[in-house]
Amino acid sequence: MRAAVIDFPGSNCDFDMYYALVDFGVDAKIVDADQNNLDDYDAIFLPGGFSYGDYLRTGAVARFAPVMTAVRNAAKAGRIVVGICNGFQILTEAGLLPGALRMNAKPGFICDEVALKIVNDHSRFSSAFVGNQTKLPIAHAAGNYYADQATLQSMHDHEQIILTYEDNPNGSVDDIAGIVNRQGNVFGMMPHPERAVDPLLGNTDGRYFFQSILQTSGVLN
Amino acid sequence: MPTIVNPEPKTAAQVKSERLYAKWGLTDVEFQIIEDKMGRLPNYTETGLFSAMWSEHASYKKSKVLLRTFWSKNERVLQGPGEGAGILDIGDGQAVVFKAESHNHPSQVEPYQGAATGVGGILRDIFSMGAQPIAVLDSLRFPEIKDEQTKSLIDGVIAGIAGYGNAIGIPTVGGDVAFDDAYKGNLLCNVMSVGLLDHTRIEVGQAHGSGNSVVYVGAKTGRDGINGATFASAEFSSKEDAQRSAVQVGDPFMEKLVMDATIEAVKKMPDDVVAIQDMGAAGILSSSSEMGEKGGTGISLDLDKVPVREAGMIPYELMLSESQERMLLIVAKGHEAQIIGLYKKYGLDAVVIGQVTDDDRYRLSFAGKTVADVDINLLTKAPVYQLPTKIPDRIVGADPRQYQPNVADPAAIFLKILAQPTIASKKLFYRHFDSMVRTDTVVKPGGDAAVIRVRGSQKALSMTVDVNGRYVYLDPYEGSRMAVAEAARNIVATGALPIGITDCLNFGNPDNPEVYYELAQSVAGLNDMAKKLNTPVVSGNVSLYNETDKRAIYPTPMVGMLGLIEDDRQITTIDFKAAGDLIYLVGQ
Amino acid sequence: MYLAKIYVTYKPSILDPQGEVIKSALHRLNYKNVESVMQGKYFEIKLDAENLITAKQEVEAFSDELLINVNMETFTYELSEIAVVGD
Amino acid sequence: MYLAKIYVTYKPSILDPQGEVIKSALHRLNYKNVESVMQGKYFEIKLDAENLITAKQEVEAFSDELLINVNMETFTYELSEIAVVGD
Ligand SMILES: Nc1ncnc2c1ncn2[C@@H]1O[C@H](COP(=O)(O)OP(=O)(O)O)[C@@H](O)[C@H]1O
Repeated sequence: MRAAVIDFPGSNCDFDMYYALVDFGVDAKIVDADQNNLDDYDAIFLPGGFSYGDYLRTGAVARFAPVMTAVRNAAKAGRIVVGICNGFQILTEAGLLPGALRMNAKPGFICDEVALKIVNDHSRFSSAFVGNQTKLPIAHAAGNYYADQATLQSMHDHEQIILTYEDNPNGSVDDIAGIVNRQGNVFGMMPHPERAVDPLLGNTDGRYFFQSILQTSGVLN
Repeated sequence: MPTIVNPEPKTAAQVKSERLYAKWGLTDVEFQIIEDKMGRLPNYTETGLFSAMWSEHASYKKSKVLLRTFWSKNERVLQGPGEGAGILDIGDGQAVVFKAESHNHPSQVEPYQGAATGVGGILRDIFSMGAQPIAVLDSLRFPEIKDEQTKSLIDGVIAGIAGYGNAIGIPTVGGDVAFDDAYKGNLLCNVMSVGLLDHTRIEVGQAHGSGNSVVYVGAKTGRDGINGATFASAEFSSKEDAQRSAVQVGDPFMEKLVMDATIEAVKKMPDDVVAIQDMGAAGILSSSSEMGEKGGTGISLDLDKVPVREAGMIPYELMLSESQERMLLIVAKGHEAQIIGLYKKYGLDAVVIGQVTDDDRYRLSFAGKTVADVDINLLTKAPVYQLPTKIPDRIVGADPRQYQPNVADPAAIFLKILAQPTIASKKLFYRHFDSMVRTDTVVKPGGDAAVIRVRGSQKALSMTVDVNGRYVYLDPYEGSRMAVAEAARNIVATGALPIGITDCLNFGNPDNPEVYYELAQSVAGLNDMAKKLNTPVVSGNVSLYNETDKRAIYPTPMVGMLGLIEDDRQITTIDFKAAGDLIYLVGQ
Repeated sequence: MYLAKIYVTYKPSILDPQGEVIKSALHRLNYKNVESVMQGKYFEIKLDAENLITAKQEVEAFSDELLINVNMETFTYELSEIAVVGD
Repeated sequence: MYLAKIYVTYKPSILDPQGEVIKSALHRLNYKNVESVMQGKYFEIKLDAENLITAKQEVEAFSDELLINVNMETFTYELSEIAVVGD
C-alpha cells in the first residue's frame, strides 16, 4: 500500500503517523500541503497538530490548502482518507465528514488515555479490533463533536458512528469519538492510534486500527 | 514615504543630566565607567545598549564570580556553560543538549504569555545549537491556593506552557510544582528543554569571518517587552503597574516554522551557516553583540533593514525589543541567497541586516546615519561585582531540635501530608500537556523521571527537575546538595545513569548580603554533589531579584538532571508489578 | 478604504461551552446579576473596494467562506468607509 | 434586564498572530483587497440591574476583572435595556 501523510504548516503528528505506517510495511511518504496531486497514493492520512496555528477555528484554514482538492478527489474516487485529531477537524471543515468540532466542554487541552467503545466493528477502520472495547491516547483542546439532530439520526441509520467514549472527556454529542462517511472510505477520529503501536511505549491497541485498514484493503490477512 | 522619527529623543547631555541611565538600571559609577572608557558621553541609543547589556540578566555581573566555580568538565562534556545550552556526549556520534531558563517575572505579570514565551525561548536555545528539541520540563512555584487570584495565576501558567508546547509539537514530559506563600507575588516558572544532535552538527554562537553576513530570521520586530532585560533584573513592587509594557506575545505556529527551517538549514547547508543565536532578552542587541564578542570580531548593523511590525520605532526600541520567534544567523559571504531561499520556503522573513567586521566595534546605522559606535568588548563585559555575604540570623540561631518532627498520631499526619497540594498528584496540571507527541515518550509524567527513547537506537534519556526550596532556606548548602541528590534518585529509579546537570538559580536581591550568602552556599552545595555523582553542570540560568515588597522568595536552585539508559530493556517504572513481589527499602 | 466589523456567534441552538464557563466564573466573582453569557468572535477588517456594494459582497463572501463554520455559526457585520491616512 | 455587547481587542502594539494568519489565508483565497485583519472577542451578556448606571458600573468592573487581560487588551461596549420575556 502507498500512503501519503499530509504535512500542513503546523502539523506535528506527521512523523508519528509516518513511523506507524512504515512499521506496518506501508510505503509511506510525507507530502507537503502545497502539492496538488495525490494520484499515486492508495490511502491519505491527515495527521494531528495545529495546522496554520489553528487560530481561527481548528482546520478552518487548512481546508483551503492546495492539497485539499486532491484529497477531495481521492475521497470521491473511493480511496481511503483518514483524519486523526486535527486531520478530523480539517475533514469536517472541508465537508468531507459531517458535523463540526468545538472547544472541549470544559475548556483546555487534555492529554490522556481513554476507554472507547467500538460501535461499528465491521467498518474498514475497525474490523480488526478484538472485542468492542479499546483504549487509545487523546490529545486535544477542540474535540467536542457536534452535529444537528437530523445529521445524527442519519449517521446512526447508516452506521457511521464507529467509536464512542466510555467516559466522555470533551462533551461530544452522543459521546462520539470517530465517524466514517456514508460511502465508508473517509474516516475521522480524535484519538491517536499512531501513538499506540509500539510495545515500548506501553499501549498497542492502535495496531488494530492499522490492521483494519490493511486487511480490508487486501494488504494483510 | 516613511514616517520621520527622531532616533535620539534626548541628547547625550540630557541623558546624563537627567540621569536617564539610572531609570534604565545603570548606576552612576557604571555610567561614569562608560563615559571614561568611551572618552565621550554615550548618546541615547548607546546608553540604552549599555543598560541592557550590563543588566544582571544579560551580564551575570553579580553572579559571575560564583558561576565560574561550577565544575563543568568531564569525559562527556562537549560544550559547557557559556553557549546557549550545554552538550554531553551519549556515544555513537550523538549528543544531548539541554538547558533551563526562568520566566518568573513575565509569568507573574501575564501568566499565560509569560509561561508560553518561556517555553518558546528555551526551545530556541536548543535548536539554535542545531539540535532537534525532544522534550520540555517545567518547575513551578506558586503561593498556597487560597483565593481566585492564585487559581487564575496557576491556570494561566499551565495553559501557557500547554498552549506553546502542545502547538509546536514538543512533548512536555515532566516537572514539579510546589505551593508556599514564600512565592506570593513572585511565582516561579522555570522551563527546561532537551534536544538531540549529531556531533558533526554542533552550532555555536560565534561570529567569524569578516565580511560574513548577519541574517535576521523569523517574526517581525514590534515594541514587545522593551526593557524586558532590565525589567527582569529589577525587584517587583506590587503597586507598580507601569512595568506592564514588558508583555510579549508568543506565536508557536511561527516558532515551529522557524525551528523546522533552522534545523533544515543546519543539516543541508552546514558550511553556509557560520553561527546561530536565539534572540532572547535584549533581542537583536544581545544576540549580535555576544556573537561578535565570542568570535573576537566586530559587528555592523543597518537598522533600516530590520523587518518591523510597527511604524516609527527608534533604534533604542529596535535593539531592545523582545519580540518572540526571531533568530540571528551568521552566514558565509556569498551564500546568503540559499539561506534566504530556504527560510522563504517556510514563508519566513530572512534578511541581511549587517556584516561581521574585523575591528572590535559595535556599529549601528539608522536612516543613513551612524547612531551607535562602541567598543564591543566594553559593551559585552560589564563590571563584575564581588558582593558581601552575611549568614542569615535564622541560620545562625537555628536549633537543630526544631527540625525534629513531633509525631503523636502517625496515621493522622500521614493523611494530612497526603492532602497537601504540594504532595498530592499533579495530574490535574500535567494532563493539559501533550506528553506523547513525537511518540518517543516511554515514561510519561507521573513517574519519578520521564524517559524518552532515542529513535533508531537502543538508548533512552531520563530527565527530571527537582528542588525543595524550604530545605534550601533552612540550610542553603545542604538543601542544594539534597536537590542534586533527589534528582539523581529520580533518574536512577528509571534505570538510568545520571550524566549531567543544568540549573536555574532563583534567588532574591543579591545586594542583600544574606541573599548573596544563600546564593554562594547554594552554588557550593550543588557543585559538591555534582562532583560526587560525576554529573557536571553544563548550563544554567540565574534569576535574581525575586522579591515582592522587599521580601525574598525561598532560595530555589532548580536542578535539571539528565540520565542515560544504554539499553531500553533496562527502563524501570514505579508501578508495582505483581502481588507477592517483595518490597525493599534501600538506603539509610 | 472600508472597515468591516464582523461579529461571529454560535447559532442559538448550539451550546456555547465558553460562555457557560465565563458565566460561572462571573458568579464566583460575585457578579450574581449576570443572567447569560455568549462568547463570539469579533473581526475588524480593512479592505479596498470600488464602492460600498462591492465591499459588501466581498465581506459576505469571505465571512461565509472562511470566518464562520456554517454548520454552527452565523455572523452580522457593519461596514463603513474610512479615510486613508497617507504615510 | 440589560444587554451588554462587549468588544475586546488587542492593544495596538501587541502582536496579533491570529490576524496575520487570517489575512494571508484571505489573500490565498484571492481576497487580495484585504489590507488588515484584527481578531478580537465579542460577548453578549444579559444582566439584571437597578438602572443603567449600575449596569454600566457592573459591566465595566467585570470586563476589567475577567473578560480582558489589562496587560494586552482593551474593550468597548454598548449597553441597552431589553424587555424581559416571561416564560
Ligand atoms: N509541572 C509539571 N509538569 C509536568 N509534569 C509534572 C509537573 N509537576 C509534576 N509533574 C509530574 O508528576 C510526577 C510527580 O511529581 P512530584 O509530585 O513533584 O513528585 P516527586 O516529588 O516524587 O518528584 C512527576 O512525574 C512529574 O514529572
